[in-house]
Amino acid sequence: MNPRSCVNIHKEWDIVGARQLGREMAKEIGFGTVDQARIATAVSELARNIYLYAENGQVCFEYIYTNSQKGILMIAVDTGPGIKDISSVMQDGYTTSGGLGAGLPGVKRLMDDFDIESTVGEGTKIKAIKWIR
Amino acid sequence: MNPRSCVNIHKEWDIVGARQLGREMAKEIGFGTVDQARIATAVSELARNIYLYAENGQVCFEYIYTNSQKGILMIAVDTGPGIKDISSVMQDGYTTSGGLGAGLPGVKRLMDDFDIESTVGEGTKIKAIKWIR
Amino acid sequence: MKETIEKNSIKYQELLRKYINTQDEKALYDLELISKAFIKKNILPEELINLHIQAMENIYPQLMDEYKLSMEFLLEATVFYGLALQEVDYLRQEKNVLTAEISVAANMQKTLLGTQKPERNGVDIGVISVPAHQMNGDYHHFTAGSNGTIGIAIADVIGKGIPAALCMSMIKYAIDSYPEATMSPNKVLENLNRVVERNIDSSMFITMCYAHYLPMESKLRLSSAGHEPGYIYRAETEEFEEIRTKGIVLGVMPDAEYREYELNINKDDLIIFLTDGVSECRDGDRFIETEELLEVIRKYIDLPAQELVDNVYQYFEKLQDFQLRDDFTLIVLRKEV
Amino acid sequence: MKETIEKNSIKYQELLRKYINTQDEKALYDLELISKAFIKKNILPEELINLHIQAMENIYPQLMDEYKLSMEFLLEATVFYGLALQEVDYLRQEKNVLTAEISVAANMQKTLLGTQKPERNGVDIGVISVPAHQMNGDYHHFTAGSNGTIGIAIADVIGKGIPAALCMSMIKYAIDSYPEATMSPNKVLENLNRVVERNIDSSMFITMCYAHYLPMESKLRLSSAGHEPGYIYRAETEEFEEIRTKGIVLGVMPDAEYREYELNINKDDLIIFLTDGVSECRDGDRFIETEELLEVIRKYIDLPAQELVDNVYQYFEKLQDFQLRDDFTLIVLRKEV
Ligand SMILES: [Mn+2]
Ligand SMILES: [Mn+2]
Ligand SMILES: [Mn+2]
Ligand SMILES: [Mn+2]
Repeated sequence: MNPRSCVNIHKEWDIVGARQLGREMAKEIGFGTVDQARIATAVSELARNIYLYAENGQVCFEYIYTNSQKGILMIAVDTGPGIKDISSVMQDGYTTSGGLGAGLPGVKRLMDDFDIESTVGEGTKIKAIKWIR
Repeated sequence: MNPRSCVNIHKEWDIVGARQLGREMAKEIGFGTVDQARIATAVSELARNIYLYAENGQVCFEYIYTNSQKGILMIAVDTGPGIKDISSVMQDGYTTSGGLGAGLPGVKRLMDDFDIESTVGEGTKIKAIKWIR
Repeated sequence: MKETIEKNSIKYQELLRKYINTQDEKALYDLELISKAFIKKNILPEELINLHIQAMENIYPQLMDEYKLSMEFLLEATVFYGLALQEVDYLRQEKNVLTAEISVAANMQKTLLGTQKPERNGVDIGVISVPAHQMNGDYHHFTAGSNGTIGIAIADVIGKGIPAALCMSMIKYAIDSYPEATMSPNKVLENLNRVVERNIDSSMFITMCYAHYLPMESKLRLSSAGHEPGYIYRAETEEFEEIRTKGIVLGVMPDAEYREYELNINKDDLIIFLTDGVSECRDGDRFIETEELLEVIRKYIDLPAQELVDNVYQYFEKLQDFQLRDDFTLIVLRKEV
Repeated sequence: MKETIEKNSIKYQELLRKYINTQDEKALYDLELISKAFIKKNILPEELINLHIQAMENIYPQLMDEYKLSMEFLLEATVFYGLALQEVDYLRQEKNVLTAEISVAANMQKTLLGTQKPERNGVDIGVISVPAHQMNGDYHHFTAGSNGTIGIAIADVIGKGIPAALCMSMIKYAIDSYPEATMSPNKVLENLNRVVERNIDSSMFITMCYAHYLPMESKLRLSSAGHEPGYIYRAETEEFEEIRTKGIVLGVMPDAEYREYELNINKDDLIIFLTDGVSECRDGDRFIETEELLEVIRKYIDLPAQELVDNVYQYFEKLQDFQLRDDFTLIVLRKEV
């Protein structure tokens, strides 16, 4: 099991903390400038969703390795309201409308793998991976 | 009547000449860097249409003045094949498809006013104005 | 994507160097070609900025740190521009899917709603129906009954495009299930009214005229549900006579009743049915007058019925600059004996 | 637009200065907010670059000419990116027009094709039908006959979206005109086959399964026109049994005949009907196996029928990344007594 580093998200400032941690870990494992910027942007979106819509939540990072690749996995978990209609939130173009989950199609684009689970009234868990190319 | 400066378009190199003339005249009358770049891009599109599809043609520039505004007018005239269906050429998204007139929606966006007349078998005349903001 | 960047990175660097040294317009023109290629290959703005940073580092190895940092900052600012650009691709695909679907549906509609002009001795029929958009919200239908009777339906959904088309297929199947040839025009409308009222939400309604032409009796019997009035051209007087009818549009009142009208049709008279796409043609911002429409019909009145309607259509197509604002349907029957 | 730039230019400059001095993540976060606002206000990338140039000139008045020139070069490279971005707006509008039309049509379709789950003692019914796009090319319909008999129709047009929807409304009106409850399943299909064959061009066809569930006799009678096989879950053995049927799809042969099959249904058995949108779900590039589908159903087998189908749908929705590739229809009947 890889060590996991987490940032709790309560106030807007914590978004910055999460970005910083994500960027540092990305840099350390060897991501270039462009991908660092993309990872930081993805972190912002996930952390902002927690900050705006959930009471409690955190963004965690860990390195992942396969036989041929290495990368970074980020996990955003919250105990917020949950997303009722995931497929409409995941539709592109939804980006412009704002509201909970509005930035998620962007996160999916910025990262390589993306997975979301959400239960209304319980919360949301998002996993996203970026591989080093 | 304002003096008009023209560049005949026969070879690809003439596109560069037209860009240069347009950019210099734009700079002289007071357009900023961004608008100079946009005007040069518009010139490219018009001149390239002539170079690729017409035997003969030229791109001309003149300053225009109203009570409240000044700007630059560019006129591209050719004796090429003409455009049969102007409204479909002027549709956005057409840009990607290539072919005669493909870049015209872009020119319309880059400039402030845009006007086109075309007769199949006779040629095309395009006028476009950019005002200094 | 990566290859496009790599393939162009040396070139970009050389053009940049050339531009810095000479401010040559040629360099900018060549750059334009590269940036067009980049967009085609979905290379995002942040990657362009990164390419620029690397080129500058190669040209000026001693470049100050502040410069590099400023460029990283700029790169960061363009990530969202990259995201927005990716939406273009997505939207373009979406739009193409929809357009293709509509075009298939329009063809299907043509097959579904297709009707044949009855070929009968003693009557010459002309008909044209052209949709303003891809799908037709006008409907017309002929049936051939016994004794030479011809049933004629003409209808217009209020609304255009796909919803109107769906609505029309309903009318078609409902009407198909009636013993049309023996059912009187007002009963046909009363039945259809119930179907429409039950199935379509109240914001949508349909105008319709249903007629039986009885050549043996030299009569036309018809009922109208709020439809654009038709005309009889009287050969004897060479005048047009409006067919005045009353009747509520289909779909607003559950138990609407329709009156049946009967007219005499004499040799060489013309029966004319149309939709408001014909009578409300526009010339610029001006609606044409009824008189104008009738004058155009009169102009071609001696032609065979099909040529007559084709010519009238061409006249108004041109008047409207080849862009129909509404579906256009015109039916003409001439009693030849 | 101009105001947005002016309003943010000082801020941009301060953030840039701060970032160059401290490489502070906070500055980049604030920058993100600005760049989002820029995109919302349609500020194009070339204007962003220009803003950056001005900020640098203010921070470093002594900035070398080479720097300025390099930035002008970069600005030039982004003009086309700006043009591409402007297409987003245009495409979004176009798409919205089409989507709005389709959404009206989809609502209409829902009204038109609506069916009610029969509420009968001794049978628990669950049904879910979700279109991949806005309009559904799957069709299902229940009828309640005498003696507790339930008629179940499930069909899939080959093709999706609007054309499929138009086709489905035809099936609906045709089926509406039959004395369904008393007509045997094979006769229903034979009749529909004629309608489809006559009305739809040969590139389009329909698979359909029509069944009568007879609770008093504990029987299921059905016929299939090339439709995806259904299953019986046997409570006694806890095994799934495929309902094997033969029958040509609707619309290819004018006089197709269909065989009728009869199965015994025991207490607590489940009857499962579906379309290929269920059985051909994809996980990435891989189609799921039948076994996998049945395992998922088994997982929820003890739930009430409606919860069962809802859960199965949610499972596959997620597996497919929330983007259905095909219309998804799943019907489950449980014999409770
Ligand atoms: Mn209409
Ligand atoms: Mn109309
Ligand atoms: Mn289908
Ligand atoms: Mn299917």
